[in-house]
Amino acid sequence: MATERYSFSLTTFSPSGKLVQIEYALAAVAAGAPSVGIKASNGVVIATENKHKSILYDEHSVHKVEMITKHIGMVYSGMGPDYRLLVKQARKMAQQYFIVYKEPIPTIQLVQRVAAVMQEYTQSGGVRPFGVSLLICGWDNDRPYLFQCDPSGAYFAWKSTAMGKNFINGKTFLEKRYNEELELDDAVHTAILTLKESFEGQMSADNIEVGICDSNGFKRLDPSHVKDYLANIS
Amino acid sequence: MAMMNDSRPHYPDYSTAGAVQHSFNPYADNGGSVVAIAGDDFAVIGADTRLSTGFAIYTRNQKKLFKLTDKTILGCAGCWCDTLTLTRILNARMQMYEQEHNKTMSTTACSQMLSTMLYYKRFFPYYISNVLVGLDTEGKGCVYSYDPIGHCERSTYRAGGSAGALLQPLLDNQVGFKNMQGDAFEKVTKERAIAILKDVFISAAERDIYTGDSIVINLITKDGITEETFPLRKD
Amino acid sequence: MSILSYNGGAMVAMKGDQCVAIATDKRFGIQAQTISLDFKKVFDMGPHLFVGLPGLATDTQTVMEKLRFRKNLYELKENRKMSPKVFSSMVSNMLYEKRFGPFFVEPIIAGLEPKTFEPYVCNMDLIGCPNEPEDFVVGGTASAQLYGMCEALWVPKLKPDELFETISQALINAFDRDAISGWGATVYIIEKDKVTVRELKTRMD
Amino acid sequence: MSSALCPEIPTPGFSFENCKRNATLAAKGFPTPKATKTGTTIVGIIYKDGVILGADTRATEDTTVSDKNCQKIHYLAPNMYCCGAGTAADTEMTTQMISSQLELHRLYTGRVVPVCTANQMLKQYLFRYQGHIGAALVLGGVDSSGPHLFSIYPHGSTDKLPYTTMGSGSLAAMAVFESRWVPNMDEEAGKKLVRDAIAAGIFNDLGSGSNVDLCVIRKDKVDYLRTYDEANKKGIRQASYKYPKGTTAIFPNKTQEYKIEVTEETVTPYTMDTSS
Amino acid sequence: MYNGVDQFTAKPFWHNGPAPGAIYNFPGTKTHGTNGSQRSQTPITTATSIVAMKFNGGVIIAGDILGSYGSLARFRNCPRVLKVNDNIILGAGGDYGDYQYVKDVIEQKIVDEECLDDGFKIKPKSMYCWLTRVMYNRRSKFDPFWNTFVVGGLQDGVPFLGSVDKLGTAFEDNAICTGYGAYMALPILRSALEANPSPTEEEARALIHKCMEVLFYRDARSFPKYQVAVINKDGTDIQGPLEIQQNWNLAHMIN
Amino acid sequence: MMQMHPSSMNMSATDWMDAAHSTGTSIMAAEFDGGVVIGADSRTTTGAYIANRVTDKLTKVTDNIYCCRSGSAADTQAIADIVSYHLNFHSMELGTQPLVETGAAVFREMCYNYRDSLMAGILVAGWDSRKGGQVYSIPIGGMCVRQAVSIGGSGSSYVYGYVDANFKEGMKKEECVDFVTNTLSLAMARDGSSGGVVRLGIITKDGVERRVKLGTELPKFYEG
Repeated sequence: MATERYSFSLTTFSPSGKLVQIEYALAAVAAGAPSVGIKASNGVVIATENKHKSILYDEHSVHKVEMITKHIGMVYSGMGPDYRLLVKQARKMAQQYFIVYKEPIPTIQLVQRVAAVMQEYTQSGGVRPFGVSLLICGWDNDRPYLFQCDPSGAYFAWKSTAMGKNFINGKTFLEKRYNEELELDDAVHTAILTLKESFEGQMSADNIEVGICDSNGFKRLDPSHVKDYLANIS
Repeated sequence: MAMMNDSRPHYPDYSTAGAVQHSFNPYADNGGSVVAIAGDDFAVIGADTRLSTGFAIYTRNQKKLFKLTDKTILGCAGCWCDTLTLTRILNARMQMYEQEHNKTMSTTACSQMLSTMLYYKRFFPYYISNVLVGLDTEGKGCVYSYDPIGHCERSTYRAGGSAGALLQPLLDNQVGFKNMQGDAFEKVTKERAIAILKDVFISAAERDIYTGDSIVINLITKDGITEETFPLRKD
Repeated sequence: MSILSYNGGAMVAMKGDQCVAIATDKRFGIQAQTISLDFKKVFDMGPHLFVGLPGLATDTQTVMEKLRFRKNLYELKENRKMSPKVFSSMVSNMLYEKRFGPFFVEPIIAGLEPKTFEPYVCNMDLIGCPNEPEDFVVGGTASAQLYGMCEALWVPKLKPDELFETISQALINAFDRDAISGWGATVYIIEKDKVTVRELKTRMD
Repeated sequence: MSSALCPEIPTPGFSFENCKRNATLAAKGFPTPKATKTGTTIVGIIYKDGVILGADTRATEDTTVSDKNCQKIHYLAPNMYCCGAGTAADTEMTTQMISSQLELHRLYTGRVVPVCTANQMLKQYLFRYQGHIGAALVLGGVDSSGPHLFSIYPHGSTDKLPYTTMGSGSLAAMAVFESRWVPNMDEEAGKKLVRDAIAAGIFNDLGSGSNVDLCVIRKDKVDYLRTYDEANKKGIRQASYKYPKGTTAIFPNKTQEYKIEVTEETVTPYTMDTSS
Repeated sequence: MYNGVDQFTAKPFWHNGPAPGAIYNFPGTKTHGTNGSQRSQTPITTATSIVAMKFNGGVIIAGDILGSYGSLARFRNCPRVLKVNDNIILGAGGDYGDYQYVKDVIEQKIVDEECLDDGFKIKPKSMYCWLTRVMYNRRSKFDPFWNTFVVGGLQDGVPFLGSVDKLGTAFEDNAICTGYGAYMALPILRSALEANPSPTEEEARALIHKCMEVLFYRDARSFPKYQVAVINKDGTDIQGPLEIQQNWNLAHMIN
Repeated sequence: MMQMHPSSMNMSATDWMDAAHSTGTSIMAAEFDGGVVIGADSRTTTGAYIANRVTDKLTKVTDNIYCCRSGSAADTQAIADIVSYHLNFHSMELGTQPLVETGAAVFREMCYNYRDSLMAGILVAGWDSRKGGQVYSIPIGGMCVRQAVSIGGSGSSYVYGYVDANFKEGMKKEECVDFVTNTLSLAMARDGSSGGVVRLGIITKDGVERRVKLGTELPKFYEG
């Protein structure tokens, strides 16, 4: 990246050994809309809040939960525009891998590559770190995967996690509710409940988004589907 | 046309494409394969019946075996117009010999005559892969193979034509028992020879586009010639 | 003359029952002149994965190095062995990158799939068009002869011993009718739990 | 970034590093060898409810059949398939690359990709390479505006037609279409017609052979009928050629055996420090 | 005979004295002419496909009447199916000049035969064999007749159909097509004959008509008018020019 | 293009296998009182094989400009696509329909700049409010000239005389349509690389009217 000689990275260490830009980026994430991911025994779910400031907003045109390739999906907390760049990159990398190896990209591989992109933005000149954390869910080798990617380029494998606003509460909630035998259906419920913990106002199929990934691949649940889950909760 | 500069490519836009220069090649490759196997008291020869040019099939049932005498058969593959001419002249020469000497030509004599006839056209050769089979004077089967300009070689098995390279190694192995260690091998029988012959053609039809449709097999024994046909794939 | 037959060489790979075999001649020559009788053209890329690279000898070695590099990088990155299918699509891609200035090799790949141990054979033209048949693949200067032999000899479900005899006979008789390959042969029989390498006694002319 | 000691896989795309060497070799009398061609008959028609594509399955290297059962109908997108003739690697790689681009397009737009988009991508790609990528394609698919069929030539020209043929057997197949195609055929008649067109290529053109593959694309469903008709069967062998053990002479002392321990591999992600 | 030494070669264009444009080139003073050098001849005005098949009790041969000069549709009245005698019909594709020359030779042959008045009429196989030799001899001189001939007839009541090309490659079959017909008409005829090995004359006519239509659609050197020669037990009959019924509805289906 | 390959061993019958895909063509455009008539045959050949017998060689560039393509099919299709892109962009910026003259200039630019790698002979025709119906001819080489009537493609050489003898300025619409149909029919009858149906387009201030004259509906002339 750094082709020009005097282009320094904005992300420079503070005397105490911190990269404050990254901490600020994490702060941007922590201020973003919450999102949740839960790995179940037969699949994995990711969910996020998609609240709109005005009733005039057309709800189902812009999505936060996105498919990367048949068996991998992604959601974020933080800044939407940054996210879309990563989605584009991730999709391209998935296709690239498939072309070379004629095999769908393993989730961990995709995560590593996305993380590498995010890392590059912490060390290159003239750029700033991404203001998003990603939840990447996938299904390969007959088992589900759930990863989180942070602006620093660090990535983690989770059984279940929450990000964004109130993520501490979300995590605490999940720690109580999570168990390994969870079925996908229950996991969707739990995910919605986790979001509900910190949700301000009335939760509806129009202001949350849910994606699930199992042996059939990844899909974003359509609002009618989400509505059914919501009906079961209340 | 006149407005075009000669160094530029040919633009058909305004040109009247008049007569077009064709280069003339007096030869054509019409494909086909011939296989011959000789035994102690028999000789068998087979040829496929596809006559083709380029990517097109002229006909699916062209017999490429020519009976010269009751004991001699010639199989031809290659340039079909040369084959037609060669076999016609050959027939005439056979007839002349018969009338002059009052006997039919022996297989060995046939093989020699064919060699000279081919060499006679050394500088405008017949573009044919010839395989001649028959029973020699002792009644043993023999196979003679030729290059286009008349080099002649006697052997006991031979494959020629468009699929020659595909066919020959299996004959080496199954008829010539090459590269095998173990007990003494029994000489191939008539039945085995015909079975091998069919099998090599089945293999050749799989991989050589010029070989296919069917095979005509002629078996020469002291009792005369029997003919049999066997279907191959037609694509 | 084709550059692919500059150095000569014949190669064949066959599927058997739970096993797969790859066999090659050992000659290295420059056109009609024979230089070496122990030239390696088949390389192991993993316990169950072999690649043969008949063609121009310099490219055989270059391509082998490049492939080994890419394969190792994959295995380090992904922390798992490369399956033959993935390997062949990687080869295919690498060759097609050089679509307009190809390497003069026509690779043959033989191996067993991980886990299922299903036999796999594949060959390619020099710009990487893969061909994955059910029976056998051939390559090198004696390919016409090999096609003829294999079409007649191959049957499904050959046991390792039978497979060895079949592939050896196919190879020896084929390269005996090819002037620029032969001079000894090596046969690799790849099974689930072992690989057997045998050297064949052949004509040396 | 790459150094001699720490090399990297070069970026994807065509590499021309061997061109100069190969040109030198060609000048010295070693022309670049020919790649596998698919002599090929490929066809497509539009029928009442969609598109039917058809192809033979023979690939040839000069006059030798190099693949008896190759797939010439390539997947592009869920609603689109593409038959390829010409240089086998080119058709394979081109369709694969376009398929990948279409998938990205589908993910970005979130809707069924129109067939004309694929057509435009293909023709622009081929035109850029001025015919050097030898792919002749028949592209068929169904989108929101109905069934579409295109033929795409290696130089990048395209035609939109209700029935089309390509490859060395195209004339034979076209003869069948010209004498029997009618608008709004039902599916059975359409499949029969396509089969017969491919069969005409298989039997009359030596570059085409083996089996008939079909692909029926409708609005909601695709049937990929691999080996719809086995037009030719390999003959039944008359004799057996199994060799007794020990037929082949070997050097016993040079035999080597490597044992392989089969271990189950599982991919375990590295445990991470989650404190950051 | 028709010509002294070799009846298949035309007489010298110019006798006795200098050739036109070579005034000082008196015979004997300079080696001139075709000796040694290869004459490369090219077809000039050409005719396209011939379509022919056997039917139950006879043979049918068809060809359109266009003589093309390159891509120019120059002569639109060039008949090229011919009745040789009551036994034989003939169709020719390729260079029209060569065809007319060979036709003259054949007609002279028939006249010669008539003059003998022995009641003998040349049979199709003999005609076919003779043509094969003529064509082969000319190709061996590197001066071929640039034609493909299709010979049809009744050999002692049995239908005969054979073809000879400019090299002298000759073969017989139940259906023979030349030029583009070999690629477009032959597949139709072959599959029809496979379904029904001995069609009636009407069926054969319908088939040939269909072939001519297909060829007209797809061969850029074809023409919508053609002639048909039929030979059956009642004798020979040449019909035409017949018009091809065209269907261009396809043009409305684009876009 | 229509060159035969010397490798073809038996006659011309195999030239379609390796010849390029092209529109050996008859195209025409003529101005009349109130607009232009454009016309083309429908034959696309590879060698002597007709790869497409119902081609549409009249390609829309903008709502009021069409082009008639001759030469390499790939080249002309690509040029038409590119020019169409430029003109649409141009009209977005301007907020008006581009002038025919502008269209022709963009075509000329393409054809001239890439004259060594393109094989394209194009007629640009259209209607605009400033100059009414116009025809511009851009032959191989990349020159551009306005003509009241213009013909192009391999079939055109047979009908120059007919056009000169029969064209009149300021014809009525139907008169002009008949004139174009007759000219193209004559060209198609003589040129083996042209044929099929006649496709017509009549561009006036009201837009475009497309017509097709089927092979069977074409006027008949002497066919001796």
